[in-house]
Amino acid sequence: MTVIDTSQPPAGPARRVAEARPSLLLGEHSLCPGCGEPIALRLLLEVLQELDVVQRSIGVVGHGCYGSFVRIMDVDVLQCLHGRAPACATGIKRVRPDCVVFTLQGDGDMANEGLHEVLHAAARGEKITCIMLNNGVFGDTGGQLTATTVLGQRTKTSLAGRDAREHGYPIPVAELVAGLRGAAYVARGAVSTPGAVVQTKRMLTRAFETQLAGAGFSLVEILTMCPTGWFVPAREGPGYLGDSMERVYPLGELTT
Amino acid sequence: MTVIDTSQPPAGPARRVAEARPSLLLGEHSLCPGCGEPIALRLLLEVLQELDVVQRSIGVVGHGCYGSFVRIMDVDVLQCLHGRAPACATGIKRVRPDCVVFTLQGDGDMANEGLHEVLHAAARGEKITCIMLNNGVFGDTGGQLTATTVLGQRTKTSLAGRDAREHGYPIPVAELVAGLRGAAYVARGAVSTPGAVVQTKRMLTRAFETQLAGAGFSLVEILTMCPTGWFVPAREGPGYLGDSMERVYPLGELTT
Amino acid sequence: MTLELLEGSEAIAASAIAAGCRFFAGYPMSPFTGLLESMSRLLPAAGGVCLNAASEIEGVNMALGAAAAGARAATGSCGQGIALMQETIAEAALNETPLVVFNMARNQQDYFQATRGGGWGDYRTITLAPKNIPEAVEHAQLAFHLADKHRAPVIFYGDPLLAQTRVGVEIRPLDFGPLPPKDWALDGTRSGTGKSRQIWTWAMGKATQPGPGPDRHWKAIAAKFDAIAEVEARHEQRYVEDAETLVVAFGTAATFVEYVVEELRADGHRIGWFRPVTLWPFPGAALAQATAGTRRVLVFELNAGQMLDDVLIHAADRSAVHFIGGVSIAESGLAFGELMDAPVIRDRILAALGRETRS
Amino acid sequence: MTLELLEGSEAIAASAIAAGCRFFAGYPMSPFTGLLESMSRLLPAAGGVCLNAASEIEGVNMALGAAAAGARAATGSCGQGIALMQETIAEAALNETPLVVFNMARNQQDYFQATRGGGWGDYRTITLAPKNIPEAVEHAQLAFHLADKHRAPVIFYGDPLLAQTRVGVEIRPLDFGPLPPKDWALDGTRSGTGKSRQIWTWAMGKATQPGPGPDRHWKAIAAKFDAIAEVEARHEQRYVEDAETLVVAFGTAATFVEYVVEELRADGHRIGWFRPVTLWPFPGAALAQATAGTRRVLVFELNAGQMLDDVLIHAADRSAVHFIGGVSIAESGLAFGELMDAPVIRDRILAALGRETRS
Amino acid sequence: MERELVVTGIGGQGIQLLAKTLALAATREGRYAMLSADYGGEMRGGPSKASVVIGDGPLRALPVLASAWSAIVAHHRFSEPVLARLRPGGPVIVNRPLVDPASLPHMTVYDVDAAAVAAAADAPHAIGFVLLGAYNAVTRLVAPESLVSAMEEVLPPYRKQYAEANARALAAGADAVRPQLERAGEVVA
Amino acid sequence: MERELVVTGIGGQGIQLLAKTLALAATREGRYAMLSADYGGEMRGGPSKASVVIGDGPLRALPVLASAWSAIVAHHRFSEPVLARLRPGGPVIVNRPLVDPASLPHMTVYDVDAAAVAAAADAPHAIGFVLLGAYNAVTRLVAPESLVSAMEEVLPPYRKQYAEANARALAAGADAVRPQLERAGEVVA
Amino acid sequence: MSKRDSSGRRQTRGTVVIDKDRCKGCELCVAACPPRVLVMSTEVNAMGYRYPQLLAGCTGCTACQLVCPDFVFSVYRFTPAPGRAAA
Amino acid sequence: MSKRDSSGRRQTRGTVVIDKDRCKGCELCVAACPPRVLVMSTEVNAMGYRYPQLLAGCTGCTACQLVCPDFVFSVYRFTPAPGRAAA
Ligand SMILES: Cc1ncc(C[n+]2csc(CCOP(=O)(O)OP(=O)(O)O)c2C)c(N)n1
Ligand SMILES: Cc1ncc(C[n+]2csc(CCOP(=O)(O)OP(=O)(O)O)c2C)c(N)n1
Ligand code: SF4
Ligand code: SF4
Ligand code: SF4
Ligand code: SF4
Ligand code: SF4
Ligand code: SF4
Ligand SMILES: [Mg+2]
Ligand SMILES: [Mg+2]
Repeated sequence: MTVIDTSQPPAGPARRVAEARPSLLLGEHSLCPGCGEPIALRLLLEVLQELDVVQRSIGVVGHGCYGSFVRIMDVDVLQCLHGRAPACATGIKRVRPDCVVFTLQGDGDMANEGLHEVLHAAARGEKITCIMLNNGVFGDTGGQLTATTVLGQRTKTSLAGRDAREHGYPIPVAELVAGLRGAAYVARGAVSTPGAVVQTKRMLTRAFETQLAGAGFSLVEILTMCPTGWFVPAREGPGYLGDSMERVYPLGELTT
Repeated sequence: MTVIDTSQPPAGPARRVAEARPSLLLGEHSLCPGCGEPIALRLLLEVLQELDVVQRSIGVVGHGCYGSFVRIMDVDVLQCLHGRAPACATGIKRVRPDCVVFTLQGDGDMANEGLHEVLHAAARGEKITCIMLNNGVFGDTGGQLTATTVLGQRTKTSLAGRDAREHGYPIPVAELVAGLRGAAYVARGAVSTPGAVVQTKRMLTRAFETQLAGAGFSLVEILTMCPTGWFVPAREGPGYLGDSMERVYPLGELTT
Repeated sequence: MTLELLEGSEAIAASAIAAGCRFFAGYPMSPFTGLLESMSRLLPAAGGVCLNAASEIEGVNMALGAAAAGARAATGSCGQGIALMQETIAEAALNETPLVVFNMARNQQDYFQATRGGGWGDYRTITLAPKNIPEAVEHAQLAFHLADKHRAPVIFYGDPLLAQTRVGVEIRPLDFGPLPPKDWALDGTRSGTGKSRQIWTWAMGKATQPGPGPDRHWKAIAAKFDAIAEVEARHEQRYVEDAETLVVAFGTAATFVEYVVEELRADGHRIGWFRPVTLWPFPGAALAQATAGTRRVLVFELNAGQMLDDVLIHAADRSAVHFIGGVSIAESGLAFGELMDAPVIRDRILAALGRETRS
Repeated sequence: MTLELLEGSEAIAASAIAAGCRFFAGYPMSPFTGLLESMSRLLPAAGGVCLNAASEIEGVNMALGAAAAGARAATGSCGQGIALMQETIAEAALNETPLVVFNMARNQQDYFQATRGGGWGDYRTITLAPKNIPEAVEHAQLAFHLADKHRAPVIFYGDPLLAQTRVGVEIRPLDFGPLPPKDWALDGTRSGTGKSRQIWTWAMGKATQPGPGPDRHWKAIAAKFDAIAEVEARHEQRYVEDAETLVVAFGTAATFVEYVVEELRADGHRIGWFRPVTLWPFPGAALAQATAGTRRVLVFELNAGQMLDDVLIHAADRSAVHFIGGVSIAESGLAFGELMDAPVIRDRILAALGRETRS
Repeated sequence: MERELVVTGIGGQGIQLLAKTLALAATREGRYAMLSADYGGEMRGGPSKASVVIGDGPLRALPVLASAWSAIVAHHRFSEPVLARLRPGGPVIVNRPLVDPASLPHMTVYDVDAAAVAAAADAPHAIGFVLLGAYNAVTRLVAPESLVSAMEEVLPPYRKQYAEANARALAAGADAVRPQLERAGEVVA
Repeated sequence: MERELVVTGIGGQGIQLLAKTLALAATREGRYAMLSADYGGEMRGGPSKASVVIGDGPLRALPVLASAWSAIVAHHRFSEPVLARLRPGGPVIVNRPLVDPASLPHMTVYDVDAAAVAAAADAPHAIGFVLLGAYNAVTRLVAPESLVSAMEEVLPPYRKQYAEANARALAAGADAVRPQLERAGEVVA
Repeated sequence: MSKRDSSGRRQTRGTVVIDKDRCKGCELCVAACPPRVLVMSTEVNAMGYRYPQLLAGCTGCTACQLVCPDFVFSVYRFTPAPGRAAA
Repeated sequence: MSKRDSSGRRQTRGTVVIDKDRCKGCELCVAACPPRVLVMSTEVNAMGYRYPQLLAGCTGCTACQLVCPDFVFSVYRFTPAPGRAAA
């Protein structure tokens, strides 16, 4: 089997149908092989571009592996305290109502430390878009149990697997938020398969459109692979995500 | 119309069918005329007595007008920080699993400052019973808007009435908690009518039975009158509660 | 000049708005509640936003967000509520957001809380401690000026008497001089230009324009606070020239001390007073000078002895320093106790005058 | 004696458990995470409970609850996480709950946070700052003893080197003497007897047995901390007798200073060192004595100058005090920077020796 | 010159409204005023006290008065600590029969049966304003018209309908004390 | 007596496991050991370094070594600051050809082609253990058997199957350096 | 046995003890009493509040006790043959 | 126009540019590629990772680009008549 030269664009007539890097990307990330978070970043940056809102976009980024995206996204960013992004975003949006304001958080950031902030922002119907990268662990600190860790999952602080009697049940953040009247758009996507990636991008687009329409709060929860925190080889990430997380966290839109 | 002498028990043969004061009450409260919170206190104390768990009961009380009940309830009590009662109760229950541990909180305490703590305790399925006295305002600080204030309600920080665009929508705590798998018993009662009082007492009984059975977390949200914070005469409290709060917060059991 | 009879809280709120405050978020707590209520009433009319935060942590982060977006923004609380804000106040110091915090304290027991951080890392908070409502009205504006000037959080340290007493005051915008432009504020306009902005305690910068990183950034922050300490210390003093005894007090307590000192001077005592107007930076050099010729330095504060540390660090002769304050709380826990009273203070000073200076 | 090669975090966890710690709740944060993981692994086997708190605030309140119920209970974190706990740490001090807090700090920048409260009200926290892992193992047990002895929160001030270095250590229960019974602990047995218990910062008591109320209670708390300050200050010193120069440092930094001082003495310098083992109570009297005959007091700490305050308050001659520390952070922000290094410290000390003492 | 007034009574007597009215009246006259309130949440029957200081320039008085020139004693119950701070000789309005005029031997006491006067003026709830009317008639700290308009201003919207009755109470209080004033030859102010 | 070893290489070379094995071996022999690691999360290709101190009594060495007696240089990339702290004359094992033995003129250098030795021992991934085997052959800090059992102990459960290959690597490393040792007449330890 | 007396009133089948000095006059009991046999006093109690007084016709239903926030009511039901209470 | 060539393979209708030195070897692209025309190299790149190589049969479907966390792929579709790529 001959390997095709892929170091150059094709010589013959061809049309580029997908670019490797979103134009708002400023440099390399240093996340683990097979991590799902950079995929979500790409979608976010593409959507901002496609909606033509870049030059009025402000991001608020929490603490997790995605925190390092602050260095590589060409967007005005407040790197805020762990869990508090929706509160900071509220302050920003209220004094700059014409801006498009979003948060980028993890499950640890949003479902653990910051559950209070996201629920209150949602209940208030703040016109912001919150994005939660849910990998079911604190990736950045080495893979401990979060509020979204699924039952049975082994983490560094649930060595024998998450046990409901000991550690309780996972919290479905998107469902909780969808139960609040201020939440205008809530959806859950994933980045584990090409189809899910396409669907998730559509969700992000709708979420931002909701904000632009002034309709209320929007949330997109995105299931992302964390092979490191799951202690599985990178290539097994998507499968693990589908077998464990997706069963507990079904994909789709939760608002109508 | 002759007024009957009611200063003494009846001279003739009669059976006392209701005692004024629960036996666990140590003294007078100084809450406002027409306040609903003391009624809830009476129910709580009666239920502890009737379930015969008094001498293994520990309460954790938050910050609100009910905070002064700490002085008059003959129960071991930790008066804890605003909003943190479910966390403290968790610590107590985990090291004293044989005790009956409950929290007494308000809407300000539980839905505002402490939403995080109650939701996580519920998700963990902690075997504690949380009681939220929901009067839709911060009573103790003079009647400001809380997360449960209903739309249109005037408070000292929503002078023109709660406006969804400005202040967002009220948070239905019982519904949120009921959406978590660790919550074994969730109900909403009220103390505005004799019937509601009877029903609420039954809810409290079931909630504690749930704890005794080790089945998981239990919550009873109790709608209480706050004529002072609502700026209505005391006698109009129950009517206001029925007309405004009960429409947003239907009474009943939310788990099955 | 037309005076309005305003409750302290209301006067402070109106003054903050006159200074251009356009965002406020707070959570009720006595005696801060009045300020929140006033803001919620007055701000919308001024084109601003006042939010009922769902907690102190939410409130301070909302305000931080608004300040990061360039607005004059504030929050407030007291005691426990301020304790909850410590992480964020430290963050504002370290990421250089000009946040104003109105600490309408229940008492003077939170001097350490205000002046020693208690958040995390090496930072300080400029802390203004007005002695009465007219000064509080001034400080409500000065706080925003200093915050913008230094891109640093500023704490306004009030108390129940400042919050709840009503006096005739005049509110008008004060001019403290020019300020640098807020070209660092996030507004989205630079997104996508390759020069997007960033507010980040770790100061890593963007890949295309690396920042100093935490080591250099935090050193620079520490140096900035050293520089602020050089220029922003404020104090007031009286009768220092001939005072054998100097009484040091802050905030409302200083007003009481001043009153008593006047009485004692009328009785022939060679006594004076010294008041740090800024608790941080503490006017140490001024105190050193003021105490150079005194025999006794009496420290009066309604707590177990907190400003005492700063007096001990700076007084010309440490052995001349005596503590005459103490914890004193109203039965409710929400206001000053009986020590905040001129006759009581007078007795304590006289008792100290009676004792000889120990070394 | 059999040594086990344990990571500091693991050794501290094992030691705490050996001391009877039976409840732990924490939230990950480097470099505290290792302690949490060790606790989560070791505690259940010892019949205890380790909970994955959903936040630092939840964690510290869980621990407070467990301690109020009579268990030896602890939490931990660092920096920002400890900042979030300040309200509760103050509460534990004021309602007299023996809570232990393991601050596995990223650096030495949180000295004020540990020693000046920053919560609210007049309280202090006994703070142990071990210099190396063997001492950390001892302090992990001493912390619980002191907490129970005084019914007060105790902070263990660790750092990345203590957390992450592995050394051979031996873990066995230590005996620090008898303790009063925990008859105040909530267990429900007195409910309904008319003598039910109460833990309450406002100390209002029950209607049938009124408590002192906040004024008297908080005065008593302040007096208790004064009494603790008298008896619990600990320090270590060397070469004080003939030292012209005394270097003051705490925690791991003191180990480095000790190392360098030994080298310098070998080179013939008349130099010694002083280490506060408890940051609060600060061993002020001992420092005053130790510095009575020295020409220079050098303060070395990896921050902008925090312990410096305490040294200035207590050193025999304030004008002899010089700061030779500074902010120094690893690029990651999670560990010490290049100042935590013997050759660098040596250079700073030598430079200070070269300068003449300014007054 | 600064003039201090302390008012002491119990919740429900209108102590706070009275004090606020006086302070506002002085302010509207362009003078400096300070009003300190101290009440346990206005619990009915609980302590209610207030102090007002009025002066022509920036005030020297402390928010916790070291001493006071004058007083209105609406109820004796919690009055003791307040009255202990009065400087001898100053004017005091006492609410007869709840307060015994003889209990203040060192002061210039005027007594008014506020409940009766209020009832007679067809303003039965305006006990506080009766006392204030009397006080101002004695001390002449502000013009009577200033009091009336300040009273109207301080009334919350839902109580505006009481304005006229309150105005009658202010006037009736002044009238009630006038005979004593004339007897004393207007010693004060 | 205290002996310090610094190990420097890049992520993926097994630096941490090597250092931990040595420290554990010494501990199991009843001696005092200290192990400090400093690695950027073990990123492949990123810096990885560790230091081990072994002594017969409580250790005096600092967790950030002021100077070190010996070194293992598995990769030259991030080695400079580490090597700058070596005390002249001490033993250094270098991983040829990634590291040039001539780059350490003041040290007693032993060179091992760890990749080749590991491959030859049928333990291609055990580069770190080859270097450790060589190091211990030179320094004799612990008994070879101690190394083997410590290595077995430090392996995580899911890697236990590599124990035998690692043992071969340790032995092969020792063998590989022996000729140089004999040449030098066993100057060290 | 008819439940109403000749005037169409419900029979008095119970009574209450009213601890009137604890009452804060909120009138919740008055509204809650099914036969409406509680009326507020014109006098005030020691705390200055008007308080409920009982007319004939109490059924001993306990509604007043259930809703009273100040624990004023004890409720009794007559045991053998009630109906002789003052009308 | 048949979508499969004579060997039963899908026709090559597109191609990709693989920025191989950015690859971290996670193999997500390999699993995601519908015609399975990506295979991992045996060599390693500058960072030490094996990386994907393209065989014939790419459809230009963009799946690889969608799932690659390291932004390695640009995808092209041949415009007039593809199918002449090396087999
Ligand atoms: C107050 C506070 N507590 C703890 C931390 C430590 N911390 C940093 S990142 C992180 C984990 C974040 O997890 P998640 O949001 O799920 O992101 P991931 O790394 O999994 O992408 C934690 C706990 C912190 N920075 N601040
Ligand atoms: C951290 C903190 N913030 C604010 C307060 C002030 N505070 C005391 S009680 C209270 C209101 C409580 O409202 P809720 O729980 O609804 O009780 P209610 O008084 O309405 O019964 C507040 C905000 C506090 N004690 N602690
Ligand atoms: S630890 Fe998990 S979330 Fe973090 S970069 Fe690695 S794979 Fe991604
Ligand atoms: S303010 Fe409201 S909740 Fe508080 S005692 Fe009064 S009525 Fe009850
Ligand atoms: S018991 Fe029933 S009928 Fe009798 S007074 Fe009470 S509410 Fe009325
Ligand atoms: S319900 Fe109770 S407090 Fe209210 S009026 Fe009736 S008896 Fe009095
Ligand atoms: S574009 Fe589609 S067919 Fe081509 S290599 Fe990528 S995934 Fe495979
Ligand atoms: S998905 Fe990207 S990083 Fe992963 S192997 Fe393929 S090209 Fe490399
Ligand atoms: Mg995560
Ligand atoms: Mg409430």
